[in-house]
Amino acid sequence: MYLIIVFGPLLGALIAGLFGRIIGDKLAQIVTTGLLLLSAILSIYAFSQVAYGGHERLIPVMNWFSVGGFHADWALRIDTLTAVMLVVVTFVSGLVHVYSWGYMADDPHKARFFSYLSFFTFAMLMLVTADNFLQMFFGWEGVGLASYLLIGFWYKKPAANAAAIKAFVTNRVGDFGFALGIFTIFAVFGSLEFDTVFAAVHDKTELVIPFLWMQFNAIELIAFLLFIGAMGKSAQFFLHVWLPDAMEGPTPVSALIHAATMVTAGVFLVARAAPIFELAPDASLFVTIIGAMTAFFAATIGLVQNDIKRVIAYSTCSQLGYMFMAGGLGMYDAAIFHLFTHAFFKALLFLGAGSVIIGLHHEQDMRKMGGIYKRMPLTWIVMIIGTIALTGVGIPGTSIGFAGFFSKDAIIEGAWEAGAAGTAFGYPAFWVGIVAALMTSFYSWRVIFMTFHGKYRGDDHTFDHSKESPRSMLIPLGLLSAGAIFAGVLFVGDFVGDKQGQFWRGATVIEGVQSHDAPIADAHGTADGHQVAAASHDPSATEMAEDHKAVDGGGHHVPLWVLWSPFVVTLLGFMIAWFIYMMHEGLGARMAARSRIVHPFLYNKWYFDEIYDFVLVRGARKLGDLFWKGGDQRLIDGYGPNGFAAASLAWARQIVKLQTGLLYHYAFITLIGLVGFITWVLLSGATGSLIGAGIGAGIGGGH
Amino acid sequence: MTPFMSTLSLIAPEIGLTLGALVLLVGGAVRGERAGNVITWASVGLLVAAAFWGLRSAGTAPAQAFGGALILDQLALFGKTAVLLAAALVLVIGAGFLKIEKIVKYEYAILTLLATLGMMVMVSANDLLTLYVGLELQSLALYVLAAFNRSSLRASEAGLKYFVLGALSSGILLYGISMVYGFAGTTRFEGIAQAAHLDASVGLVIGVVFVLSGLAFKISAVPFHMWTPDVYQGAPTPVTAFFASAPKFAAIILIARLLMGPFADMIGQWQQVVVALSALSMTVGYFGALMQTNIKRLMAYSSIANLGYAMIAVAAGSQRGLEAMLLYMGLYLITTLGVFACILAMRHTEGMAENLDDLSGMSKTRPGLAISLTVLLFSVAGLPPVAGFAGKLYIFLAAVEGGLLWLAIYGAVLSVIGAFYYLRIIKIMWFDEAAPAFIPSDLVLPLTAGAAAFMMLPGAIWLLPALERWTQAASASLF
Amino acid sequence: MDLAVFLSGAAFYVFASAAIAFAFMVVSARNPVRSVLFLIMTFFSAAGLFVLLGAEFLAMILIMVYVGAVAVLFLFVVMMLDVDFVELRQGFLDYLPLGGLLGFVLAVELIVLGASWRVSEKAADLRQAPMDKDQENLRAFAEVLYTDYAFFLEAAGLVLLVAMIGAIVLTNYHKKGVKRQNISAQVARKAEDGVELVDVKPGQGL
Amino acid sequence: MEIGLAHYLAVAAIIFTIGVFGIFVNRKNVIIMMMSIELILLSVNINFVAFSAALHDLGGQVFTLFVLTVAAAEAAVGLAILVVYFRNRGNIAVEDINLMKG
Amino acid sequence: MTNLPYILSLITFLPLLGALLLVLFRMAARGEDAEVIDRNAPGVALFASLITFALSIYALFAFDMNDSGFQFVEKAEWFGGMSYHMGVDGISLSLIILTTFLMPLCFIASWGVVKKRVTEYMVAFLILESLMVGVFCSLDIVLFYVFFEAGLIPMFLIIGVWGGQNRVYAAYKFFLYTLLGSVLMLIAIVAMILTAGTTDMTALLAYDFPVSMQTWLWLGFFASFAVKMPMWPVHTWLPDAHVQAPTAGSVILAGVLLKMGGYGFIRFSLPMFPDASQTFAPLVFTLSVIAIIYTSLVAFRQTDIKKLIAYSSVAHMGFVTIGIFAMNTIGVQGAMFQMISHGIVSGALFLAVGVIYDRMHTREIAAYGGLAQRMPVYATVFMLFTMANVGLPGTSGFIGEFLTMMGGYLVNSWIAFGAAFGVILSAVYALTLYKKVVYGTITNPKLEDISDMVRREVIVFAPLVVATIVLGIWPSLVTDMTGPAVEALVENIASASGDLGDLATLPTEH
Repeated sequence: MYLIIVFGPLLGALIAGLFGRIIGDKLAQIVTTGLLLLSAILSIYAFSQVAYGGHERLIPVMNWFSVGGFHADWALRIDTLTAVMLVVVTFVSGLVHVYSWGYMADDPHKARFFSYLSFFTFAMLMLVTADNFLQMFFGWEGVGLASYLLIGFWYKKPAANAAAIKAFVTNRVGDFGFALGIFTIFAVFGSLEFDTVFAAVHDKTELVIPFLWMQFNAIELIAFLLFIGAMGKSAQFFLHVWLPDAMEGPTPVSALIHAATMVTAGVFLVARAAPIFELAPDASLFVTIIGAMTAFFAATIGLVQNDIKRVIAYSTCSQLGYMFMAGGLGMYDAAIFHLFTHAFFKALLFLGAGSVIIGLHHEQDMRKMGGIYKRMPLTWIVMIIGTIALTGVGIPGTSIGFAGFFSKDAIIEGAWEAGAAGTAFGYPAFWVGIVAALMTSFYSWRVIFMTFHGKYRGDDHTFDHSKESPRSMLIPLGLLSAGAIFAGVLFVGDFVGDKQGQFWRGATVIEGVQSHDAPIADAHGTADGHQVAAASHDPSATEMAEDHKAVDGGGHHVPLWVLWSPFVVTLLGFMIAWFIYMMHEGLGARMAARSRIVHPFLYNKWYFDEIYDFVLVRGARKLGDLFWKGGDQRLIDGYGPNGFAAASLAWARQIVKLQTGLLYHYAFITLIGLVGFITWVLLSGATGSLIGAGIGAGIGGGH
Repeated sequence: MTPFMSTLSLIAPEIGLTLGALVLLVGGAVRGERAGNVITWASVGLLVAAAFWGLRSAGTAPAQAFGGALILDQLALFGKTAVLLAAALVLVIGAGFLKIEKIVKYEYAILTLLATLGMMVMVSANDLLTLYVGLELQSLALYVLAAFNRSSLRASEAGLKYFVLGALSSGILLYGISMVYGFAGTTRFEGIAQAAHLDASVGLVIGVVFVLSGLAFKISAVPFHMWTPDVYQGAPTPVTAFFASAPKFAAIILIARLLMGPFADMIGQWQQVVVALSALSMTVGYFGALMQTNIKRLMAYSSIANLGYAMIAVAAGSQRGLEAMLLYMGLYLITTLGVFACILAMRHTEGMAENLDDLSGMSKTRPGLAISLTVLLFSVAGLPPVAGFAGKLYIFLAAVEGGLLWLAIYGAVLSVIGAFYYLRIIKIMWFDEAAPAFIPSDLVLPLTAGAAAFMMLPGAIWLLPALERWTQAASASLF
Repeated sequence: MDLAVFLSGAAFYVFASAAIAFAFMVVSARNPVRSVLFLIMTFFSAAGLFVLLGAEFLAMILIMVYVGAVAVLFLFVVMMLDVDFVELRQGFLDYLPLGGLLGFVLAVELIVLGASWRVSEKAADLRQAPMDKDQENLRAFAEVLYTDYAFFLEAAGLVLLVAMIGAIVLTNYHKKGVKRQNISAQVARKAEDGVELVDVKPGQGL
Repeated sequence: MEIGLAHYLAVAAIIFTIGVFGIFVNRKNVIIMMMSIELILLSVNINFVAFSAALHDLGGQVFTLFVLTVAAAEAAVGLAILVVYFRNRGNIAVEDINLMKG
Repeated sequence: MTNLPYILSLITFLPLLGALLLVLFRMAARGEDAEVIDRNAPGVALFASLITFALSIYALFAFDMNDSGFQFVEKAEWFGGMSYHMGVDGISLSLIILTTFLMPLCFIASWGVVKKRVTEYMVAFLILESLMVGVFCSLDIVLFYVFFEAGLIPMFLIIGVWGGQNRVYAAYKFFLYTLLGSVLMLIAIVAMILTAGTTDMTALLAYDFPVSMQTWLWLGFFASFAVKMPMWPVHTWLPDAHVQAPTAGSVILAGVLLKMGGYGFIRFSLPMFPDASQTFAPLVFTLSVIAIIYTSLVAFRQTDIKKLIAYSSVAHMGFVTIGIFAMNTIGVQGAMFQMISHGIVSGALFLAVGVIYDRMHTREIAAYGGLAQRMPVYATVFMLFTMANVGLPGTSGFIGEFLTMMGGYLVNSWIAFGAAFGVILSAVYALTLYKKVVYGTITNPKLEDISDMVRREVIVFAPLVVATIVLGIWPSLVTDMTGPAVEALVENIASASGDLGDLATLPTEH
């Protein structure tokens, strides 16, 4: 079953990719979509099996590496964390496949598109099912490739190509850290398997190893390096620059990859490696800070963007910041929960935006939209749902609310609690969360108002022809809306609530719950990969989880104002947006025009692109030119072969000059030689050979 | 057999050659120039016959003739055979040239015979007087041969230069001999060896340096090489081929015999001189060749460099060194003759093609010749898998064993520069657009070149072990 | 001081200084004819030195071969070639200092070297042709030349042969266009060869 | 003062030097170069004879005899070459003999 | 062990035999016949190379994977104490198979494309194949040198005769650069022969050279192998040679000839001079890291497709040297793998360039763009190899890079740190190239009617594609073969040098 889940999409990708032109677009679409939906259904079944039935499994596929002491297998590790991700990935991906039938209806390269989508899904599944860091790295880079291919899907657009490369390269920067992290793990633990490594973490907490010019605590170092990888993939501060540009790709791609799944891989990594992060307080602090900064920073930029997809992209960035904030503070469960809910409503938002874009004939600029809710009411409704879910509307203290309400509030409240418990950066994280929530609310509603309300600002022709999207697009929207509404309320208990002990079963670290020391499979090599007896888990884990349920879940132990503040700022954000974009239509534009510093600063994304372009891109170009023209051509060739050749020729010219053709010169040189030799021999006397120092003498002597 | 007769039998090849030369001389005088061709082929026959007669005594114990004036050991035998065969080959490949240039004269073959005789005396010299007489016999014949094309200004200029500098070098050589005689009391090699062993006086040392300088002229070692490029270029091409092959071989054997025989105990004194000669030769030879456009002149520099290489082995002063030198020179002889066969085959209707540019695109117009020349040039450059590499390897082995590591490295680095100009010829033949084709040449020329090339490449599998056995035996005669 | 010693000493200095002086004149004379004459004088002086050393035979040979043959040959060629007497050209002086220095160094080294000579005890045994004090020089030569040195004599003969061939082949020109008498051809000539009967057809000519 | 071997050797050395000197400072014509060579050979002969006398060994004198013989032959060949050159060129000025160089 | 005697000699000399036949036929032919021979020469060459490949596969099956020693040994005395001594272990066998695998592809790729002096072209390649295989088979150090050096000659002619505009300069540079390195190695070989008194490599491997001497010998060998690899800063011959060489020449140059340097390090420098290798390892690491970063940046700025790939080759070879001198199993195995993988991938990339060069006759990046529209199959293939070049997991390129960096990391984290920059930069230049050539819109009107890959080209690429992916997910195919030999090698070094320094603190064996 798991093999079908994982390799079904690969099969689809191969069929569509290799034979797409033979079997035709239609069939390629059917095959890929069908296989993916199958995979999604199986995933949901698997989820129920694993998360509620305790059927964790380890399925070896084949040996990958076996070099010296270094082993890595292709294997599928199925635990709750994986199962959650399986559902998210296959569900969203399946819906995106369906959605794409409509969205990509006019595209001439449909087979290729579906092939890429399926391939992406496969890579993502490999990532989440990995049982070792290396396989994870495979999936990690595989999704990077898929992202590259899909961003650059419309290869004729220079911007798309540039964005694709930017995405890939920025990810590579993250992978740089990830790879170094893997090396360090291997150097420290001698293995890359999760079980082996996590089991040994406790023994290595004191280990100090050299890295570059310094000595580091091994665990801290590993956590830090892994997180760099996560930063790249999840577009965190400094490495976020690729994500907004990635919106050059088709919108379904944005929904699938750049909102729901791939970008969350970093969060998944942190949750997966929780046993390591647990024991690395400094690295965790770093995670928290970066997460908080991203949450804030991306939100500020989101406030002023005009491209509908970019706003959502920055929103994604910001939400990922939340997740890392949670991870850094040790709330891996909350992070994954937010990941889970976020997947639904963010995919919904993107697909909704895609619907708008298609409806308006590929118009993405919100300044040229407005008042189209009449034309596309269904889209309008799902966007509203998505927005509400994103902003986390719900009634504090009750179990009534949209998906985002549960997960985001869990993080914000958790941050407060962490602060209260003395965790470093707990309180600041809380405040950042609150501010970001305010901004989230503002920009989310801004999108709704600018797009669907007010006067239409584009050309009339487009407006007249705009219409509701086809059914293939609306069905996925509907399903996602359901997810956005109910995902929170249904699963809050399992993820962060009182049932979380049985739910996670040690798949990630839960505050105070110690169950990660039990390996998922005792004997790693067992080929059939029997399910692991639940008995292998520490029975006390569940009990302890019971004790702590209140800490994470319901939020009963925090002051009331903390409980209510997210709700308040969300409302505030809505009101401001209403004020600016509904009551005083055009005010926003006027404010933007008047602002000299703040708006350009934000609009230009804090000038990150410009700085990077100046420092890195141009720097690389300059350096490349310097090395090439200055280093290779002038220095190495100039003084090396060419210089040697020139010197030889000059020298040869001198020597040939001696050959004047004149007899008396010849005789003169002969005489010089003769006198020279005699004088030399007389002066050196009988001292013997002057030449012959060096090892030659030793060699000669040996015989 | 009386003792005198047995002595004579030892030098039977020489005697045969002398008598043959005299008979042919008389025949030529009677028949005039019409006899030129016949006499050439008769001389070839004589030379080959002498070589094979000599070969019969391969493996025999060394013997001395004329009270020790001559020594007949394996080294001498090796030298004689090589010199005789080289001379014969030179006559064969040169015949066509002389005919076309209209300088067919029976004296040419006879002078070649007598020069070869001189070289045979040189390689078996066991007395400084033998050395001198043999050397002069050879030199005088070569002076004449250089100027043989007497209607050519270049040839006579070459002869004049060769003569003046050659005479100067014999003067230096003689001065050295007189010193050695004065300080050792004898000119016989055994006696000198004894004297050098007992009492290596400074007079002997200077004597050796003088003698070495005089002989260095013959192998065109720098700084006594100045005649070489001009004479190679000016002399008729077959004569140049002769200069480049047999005399070099005889002279370097003579040097080796002298230095490793009577003066073996004075290696500390002469080694530095030989090292200097070698290093200078390689420098001038390899760099000088870079600027050449005339292929004969280029071969002159190439031979300077090659002899410089051979001198590395001499400088080692060991049996391995001698063996390496002999192997190297043996291979050098074959390649050089092959290359000159190619050069002789390069002819346009208006005359010899001596410029490198004339070779352009030869791989298209004359593929067989081009392949042969390519193989031969790679051999001279000492590149594997061509046999020339074995020579280089042996030289390095001898040098490193003899403690001459830096000289070996120097030689190795310079050989890269050397490779450049051999490559330049190859480039012209293979990469450039085709120039007008040469007129068809004597069949014997491409055949010779092809045979030489064959011996260098696939034939090396058999040639090298055979040559090694022979050089091993030859080198054993001095140690 | 013994008179004989004094006389031989004096004679040495006379001949030696003469030889050196004439030798110098050979290379420095402007007129090649004069050079040849100075060369002859140098040989004469050297012959005197030979006599002083007891090599009377060689002294005679030197005069006969060199003065009688070689020098005359030179003279002949000088006259025959009838070359212009070229003045010393510029550039001569450029080389003089360095050349002079080298020459000086060479001479000094050789003289010092000569002074270092001593009769080695061991050398006595190595001599190939020890001289009998009482024997005449000429007789002594005669005794060894055709016995011990027979091989060299033959070889020297070949050297002379080569020289002869060389000189002839290089300088003996058969001028084209000059008619030579061919006796055998003349004798072998028959009447039939001299007359050819041609049947001339009318109107065609030959 | 006794006249010893060293004196003769000194004379020979000086004549040798003059001979060598004569070759490379001479630019008038080739004949003088050839004469210089004769001087060199003469100096060698003086050496041989002097050593011969000092060693009481006839070997040196015999050597001298052969040197004389060969020198004569050499002179003949040399002059023949010179004549050939003169016929081709019309003069024997040393500075003009540089058709080939480089 | 094997039923077929003299298998190595057969593999080595079979191509030579083919070459000989071609030469003889060609020289005997006149006029019409010559054309016939020219037409059929590629077929003959392909046939010969295919048989050779089949033989090498046969050898692979007959090969005992668990034996770390030399197998299929042949020995015959020659002269001067040298012998014709052949034998392979896993390290050499893998490279032999790489060689014989690439060769038929080269012939197919050249079929009909090379129009000038076809027979000579095929002959040159066949001779080259013999020599390359010989290098990997030789167990006599002189024999090795003969093969090693002789390879220069056919390559010189290939570049010079069939090369591009500036071929003469490139050919000279290639030849003389490498020759200079090699002659220094020759001197070192000579010193070794004299010291150990044998030319037999098995005996030399067992011989303990004095430490002081090792230094010099190591440097001598380094001079040759570093140029051959090529390592920074003696790499500048490579871009020129690659750019000017004909397509198949570039393939062989990148695919096999560069590997001789790495092979030399593994076969000679490491086991014969372990102490010196330890001493100089930091130097090698430094040069390698510089090479990776430096040449990647230079590659980024190239305007010529082949030059870009050539520079990327230099960078990738930097990983190989890192792996080798890490001197642990992971590193050396990684280096071996990287060599094999790079042979396939860079060979494929050069073939890919050849495909468009044959159509457009320019290698300027600027002349292309938008190929994806006209050549979808080509775009796919090129993408795959670009990704393999970038080192994407799942392709063979990843395995080598990862293992070598891991090996380097275990020695010193700086190495992996520096090398990892190369991983980033490789993405930059490779994707930029891909973007400029394949993506975008067609701007050059000549590209409008460019055709996609024809069947012949598909046949060329298919095995390469399969090899790249299969090795990426199943690297054991190679690592099992090289494993025993590498393990033995690493153990020997460890025991020879006694102390592994930093390595001791880190677990390398689990």
